[in-house]
Amino acid sequence: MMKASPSPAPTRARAAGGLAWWSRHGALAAFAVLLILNIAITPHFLSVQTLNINLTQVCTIIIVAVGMNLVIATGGIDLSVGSLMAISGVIAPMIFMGAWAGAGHIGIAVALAVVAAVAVAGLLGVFNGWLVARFGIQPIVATLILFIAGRGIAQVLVDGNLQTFTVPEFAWIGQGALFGIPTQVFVMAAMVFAAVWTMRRTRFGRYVLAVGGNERAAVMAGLPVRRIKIAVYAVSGLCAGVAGLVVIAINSASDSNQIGLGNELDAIAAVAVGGSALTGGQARLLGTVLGALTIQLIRYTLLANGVPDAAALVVKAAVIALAVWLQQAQRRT
Amino acid sequence: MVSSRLEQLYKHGAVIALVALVVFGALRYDNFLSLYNVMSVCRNNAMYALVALGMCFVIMTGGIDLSVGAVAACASVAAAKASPYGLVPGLAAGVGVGLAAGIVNSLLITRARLLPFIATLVTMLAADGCALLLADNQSIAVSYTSGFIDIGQGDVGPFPIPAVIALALYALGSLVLNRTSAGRSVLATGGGEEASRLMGLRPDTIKFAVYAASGALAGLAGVLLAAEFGAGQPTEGVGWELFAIASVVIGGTLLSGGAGSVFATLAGVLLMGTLFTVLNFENGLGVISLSAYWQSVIRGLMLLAVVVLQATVTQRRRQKHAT
Amino acid sequence: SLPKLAKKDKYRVGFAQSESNNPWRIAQTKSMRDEAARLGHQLVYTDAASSAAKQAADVNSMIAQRVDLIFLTPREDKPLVPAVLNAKKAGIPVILLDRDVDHALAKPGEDYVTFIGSDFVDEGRRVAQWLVANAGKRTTILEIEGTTGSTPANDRKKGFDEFIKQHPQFKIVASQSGDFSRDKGRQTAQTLLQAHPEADIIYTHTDEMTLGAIAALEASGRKPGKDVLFVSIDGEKQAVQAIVDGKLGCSCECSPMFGPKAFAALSAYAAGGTLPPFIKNEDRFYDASNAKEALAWAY
Amino acid sequence: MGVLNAASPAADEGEGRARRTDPSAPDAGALLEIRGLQKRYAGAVALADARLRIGHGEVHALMGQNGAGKSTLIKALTGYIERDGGEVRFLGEPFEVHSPQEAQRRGISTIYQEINLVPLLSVAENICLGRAPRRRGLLDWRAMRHEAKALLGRFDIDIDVSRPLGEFSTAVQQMTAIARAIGFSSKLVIMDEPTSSLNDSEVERLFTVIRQLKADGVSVIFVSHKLDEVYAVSDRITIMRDGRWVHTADAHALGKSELISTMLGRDVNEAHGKTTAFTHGAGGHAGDTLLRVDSIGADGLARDVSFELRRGEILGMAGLLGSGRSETARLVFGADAPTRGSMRFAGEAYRPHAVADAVEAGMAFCTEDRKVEGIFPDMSVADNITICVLAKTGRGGVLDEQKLAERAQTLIAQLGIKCSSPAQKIRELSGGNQQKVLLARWIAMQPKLLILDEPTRGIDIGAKAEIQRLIRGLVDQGQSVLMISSELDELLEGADRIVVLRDGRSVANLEGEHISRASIVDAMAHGRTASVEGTSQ
Ligand SMILES: Nc1ncnc2c1ncn2[C@@H]1O[C@H](COP(=O)(O)OP(=O)(O)OP(=O)(O)O)[C@@H](O)[C@H]1O
Ligand SMILES: Nc1ncnc2c1ncn2[C@@H]1O[C@H](COP(=O)(O)OP(=O)(O)OP(=O)(O)O)[C@@H](O)[C@H]1O
Ligand SMILES: [Mg+2]
Ligand SMILES: [Mg+2]
Repeated sequence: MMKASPSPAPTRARAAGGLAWWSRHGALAAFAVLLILNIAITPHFLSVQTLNINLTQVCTIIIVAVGMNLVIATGGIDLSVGSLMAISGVIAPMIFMGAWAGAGHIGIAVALAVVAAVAVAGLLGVFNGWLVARFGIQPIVATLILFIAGRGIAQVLVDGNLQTFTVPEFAWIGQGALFGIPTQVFVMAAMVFAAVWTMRRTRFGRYVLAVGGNERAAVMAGLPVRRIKIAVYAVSGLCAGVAGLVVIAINSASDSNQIGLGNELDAIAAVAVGGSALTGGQARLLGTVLGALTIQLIRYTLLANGVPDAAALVVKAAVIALAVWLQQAQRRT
Repeated sequence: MVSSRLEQLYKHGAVIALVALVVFGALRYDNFLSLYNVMSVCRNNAMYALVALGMCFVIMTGGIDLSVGAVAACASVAAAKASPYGLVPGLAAGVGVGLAAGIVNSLLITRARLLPFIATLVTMLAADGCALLLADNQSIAVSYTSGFIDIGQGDVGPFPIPAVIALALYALGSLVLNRTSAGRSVLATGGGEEASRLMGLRPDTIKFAVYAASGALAGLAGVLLAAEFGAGQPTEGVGWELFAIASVVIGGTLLSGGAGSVFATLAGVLLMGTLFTVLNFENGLGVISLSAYWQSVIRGLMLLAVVVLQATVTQRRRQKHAT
Repeated sequence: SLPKLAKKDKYRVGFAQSESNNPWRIAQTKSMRDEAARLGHQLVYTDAASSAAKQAADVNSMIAQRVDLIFLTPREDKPLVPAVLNAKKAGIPVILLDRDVDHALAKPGEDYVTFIGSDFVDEGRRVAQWLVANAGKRTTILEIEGTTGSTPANDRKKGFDEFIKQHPQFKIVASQSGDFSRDKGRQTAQTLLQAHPEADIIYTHTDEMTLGAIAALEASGRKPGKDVLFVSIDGEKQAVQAIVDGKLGCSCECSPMFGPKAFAALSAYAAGGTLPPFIKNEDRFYDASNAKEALAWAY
Repeated sequence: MGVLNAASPAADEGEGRARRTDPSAPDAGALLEIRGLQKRYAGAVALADARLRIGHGEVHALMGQNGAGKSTLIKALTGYIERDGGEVRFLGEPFEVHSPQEAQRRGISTIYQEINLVPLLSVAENICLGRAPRRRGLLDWRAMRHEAKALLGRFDIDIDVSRPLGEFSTAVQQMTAIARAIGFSSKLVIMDEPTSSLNDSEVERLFTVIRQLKADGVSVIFVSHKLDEVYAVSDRITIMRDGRWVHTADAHALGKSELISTMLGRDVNEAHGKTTAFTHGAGGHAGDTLLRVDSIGADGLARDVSFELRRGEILGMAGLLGSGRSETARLVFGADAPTRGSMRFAGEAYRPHAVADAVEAGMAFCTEDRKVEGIFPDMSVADNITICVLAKTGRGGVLDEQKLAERAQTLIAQLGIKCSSPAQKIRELSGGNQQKVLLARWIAMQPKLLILDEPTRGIDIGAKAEIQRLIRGLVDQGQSVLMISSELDELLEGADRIVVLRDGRSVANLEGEHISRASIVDAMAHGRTASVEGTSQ
């Protein structure tokens, strides 16, 4: 579905100078406006604590959005990330609280749990990629399968029950801090950095953009198109796996019904607001981070100022539309 | 030729699977084919069918409409609020709200040039919010005396009115798709937007129309929702868009646009609806008791089976006529 | 007049659950299943996955299957009415659990047998009463609501807010949704605490969100129970433990243990007795005075 | 090809200059008048001052180098893009349209440069949509199919018009586009390089149709890089350079070399009377066998093809439209799987399962459809060039960016690619320049075997010569080339040996003195060679 080309039809040559500036820095502008607005109206906004709160709340979305951005760069989309988060978040406690916990050192059990949970999410990502690459199934449908079934699997694993735990070694991922900065922020930063570096400096990055730019040409150029596709979905799965762990670590509880619910849409919105075209061929990762921060800040602003949930939805919708529209105005000129 | 037989099978795949499932149900369960059950399945699925019909046209243009569920919920509230004034005002309010939301989508897509995914995602959020605001976070009772509920709860002979409406609109949809140039232009738009613009067709007008129509159909679905359940429900409609997309895909319409069938979509809707009923009856046998969790796993597996079959066939076809 | 229920040893009863995405619902289903198994009845179970429309469809398919009686936990008070009336028309008695339907549209004792359940409004009110009595000098309240638009969120808000309004020393400075989930509850609490650091009371609609909110407060380096007083509803085991630990002030139980009462009502009805239109689930109330003992039975 | 040779070329230069006319002088009798048309893109000025005057019932050729602005002129005229300035009068009235549809309604129908039809729709719909016959308000499918068949029949094409267009070859698609355009009863039909994927006999049929149109009083604007075609069919010629009008003259009054030098803006030496720039290799210096193809075939068009390709030679592949040349190339390149036959490459058994295998083995394939299978539109020119050599530069998957940039620079200079910088997006280049970028991509790979499918399609004369020299240069360095071309001259003068395909079978392998226009044509048409015994298997 993602192919409707941003039509070149009516090229309006002279985009007003002001608009051009705004659109080049669409997400940045939206973010700046929100910041200023908050400083003006939100009580107790300027504080380290506010920064920490926003960073921790946006962490999982950014982590998921990184993988999503790679998928989108190949012209795909991954609806299953929320469900994969749930699966990873359910499996980890099953391991470190279950059979293997007693076996020896809790640290080993936690390490095993982290690796296994993320690996399972990655493998399910490979499954998504396999459906897309091997059968040529539209990404939105291919990942819809795990979107539906994935959460079901997570729920079946624990029969829908909540798992709660008190394991400081694990909770550290979500609750600990280094130099006053939450651990999860480091996790996030590392993943963003790795992705940016990969896209800028490696062959894989170029290939991803090539596949998203023109898949048939990529095939005829002898690029390993299938492997690249499988790889990006795998990366997206891995990211979702990590995000799932972060969520349960913050809460010291794993709720298969709730982990990652609706996060796919937030991640996609972050990518779009950040200026990467959903048609593929682009991966503006830093833009995506900014997009996620913008969406987070909208949420924070509305919540902190007592705007009712229902109205907040409408405002959020309007801001996303505006930000994406500004980005697109730029692409048209 | 093997592959062409496979192609046929796949073309009617949804229909064949539906028939198979019905036969299976009839043999295995008592009362499965009772008039009551058949009619209630038809009544319950009418509103999903309407949403899927709109989605089918949207997908044929190569787009997608994520907003249908939220729009239907919003429309059901509007319809409920207008229901004391009678059937027509209620109907008009619901369809009007849906149409308005559809036009917002159309404008975002054809004027602001947002991608359908983002445009309709945004409308989904906004419609969700508007539904709650309009309803003040409550479900809104419809008037039981103004004749409004007949459109949801009434019958024509043994046939539930919602099902009759849906069937009529599917017939109309099929006619439009196959026998009018607007319908063919929908396919042309999906098959190649720029090409169809160069051919002198008007893809923007077509897209405007399909999103507006999808909105209006979602609005009508909202009206049926309100009338059938006696209340406008701002929180209903979650996941309808995915249900509709799945139905369309199961019906064999290409998600990349440019090809599709209206009645196969209906078969897709009924297949999904019947599957739910079969699972309910299976639970009723008492041999196993499937939780909702297993049901989503099963739904996912069914979708998997269908799309893999679909993909295998299209791949073969592609190989046969490699350009 | 109500459909009759023949006297039999074993019944085939439907149980149309509205969703099972939270511990409370899961406990409720388990209670129903266990009791049915204990009595040897066959339970035909469906799950509407949070959709009133699907729940109505589920009831219709139970009618088609001709079950003897239907237990229904209506997801919403109006949309399930047609389903209740359909069952009546088909001669199948219905007992409502946990939420009632709109009495303007369907009446207990006439359209359905009875309603067994708690009074959500009353739960909110009881928490407010406890708060007024035990708040000390604290007066500034943050409210974390359930999913916007859901019946328990609306009712628990109503009961609490109305009672608090009569005590003008209290002030609800913010009231936002936490979606009934621990994670969202935590995030909402974090944000509200940051924007309103003067707040010293947090009222949440369910224990799950409370536990999230407590974590949020602890993360900001403050002490639950001391710096901020938490009050809540549901009475799940972890919450009772939190009361014991001094982190949570009180929790009004909303018991999910419907099984025994529900099947008792069934037998009574089959025996020909007339049931009262409302069988109230007596909700216990936990605070520091009884939390230790309650740990034994809390779900 | 009778047509091409019968065309009256070379008139005297002086005469041509005398007849030179400037369309900026007003002319009441003109059908279309364009003056001072301008179009700027972010990076470049595509049209600075374009002028054009078309009379009634005139066939007018529009010529110019790649990037001269021909396609832009056509797009701006027909409302596909908005123009920045200039005046257009059609039928004496100001003509300002904002969409191709509007232009069509007012009497101008256009075939744009890249084939633009909807592959999933049936051929009939592609031809009729927008003016489809109706009965009682509903589409009349039978009438539609009938009409489509009739229109295609004018080109001797007899296909099942209810099949999706995408199932047919590029040539059929091109014909469909033409059929669609002439199906509208227009006053002006514009064809932007309609012949680039047609072979000689198809071109001839097209010209017959153009002449019919002319007889009916319809005017035609015709863009082509092939001089013979231009002389064969057009009444007048307008030449553009760098977005400006430079010259308009009657065709018979404009000498070939004058035309070329006006187009290029410099004198060219056409002394040796050849139409291509190929020089034959030293002859016989070709080495051992590089690729040996034995009776390969698949379900589709290529059924039984055999040939041998030696190191350091150009093997030409000739055949009529649909004879299976492209398909054979795809089989060799692993893009499709052969169901029969065997291949040997560089002395080893060769059985590609995917394109990557072929690339690994040292093959490169420049496809005939650059838009669909060639360019990465949103990537830069440099990235487009280097995408295939990434695996060979840098270490462990990390790119050596400096080396890549140098490589791209070199090739851009070497091929004379016209771009504002290596960072410019390839989609902003003119068609011919895009083609050069693709060639650069494959040359950068230094493959053992380069397969070229219509390598000079859509390329102007100047650039064509450069490319042909380049190909010869590669071969002289010991690389081998398999060249598919619909231009006989290109094959005749460029190829060391020629394999001829007919109906999916190789029917002749021609070598040395056996290569002649007559022998190739004979093999293409009848499966045998008249003058000599073909070495067909
Ligand atoms: N979308 C665009 N953005 C920027 N520049 C463009 C764009 N389209 C065309 N150009 C530039 O305009 C100039 C004219 O291009 P045009 O396609 O009209 O050439 P042409 O004469 O048709 O060449 P060819 O014979 O190769 O088809 C070229 O220099 C090209 O780079
Ligand atoms: N005159 C015609 N009538 C009907 N079908 C034709 C005609 N010419 C070609 N075709 C169809 O066109 C297709 C030819 O495909 P292909 O691209 O392999 O040929 P080719 O030899 O590579 O020719 P080229 O690349 O020059 O177009 C076949 O499907 C054939 O049926
Ligand atoms: Mg051109
Ligand atoms: Mg070819």
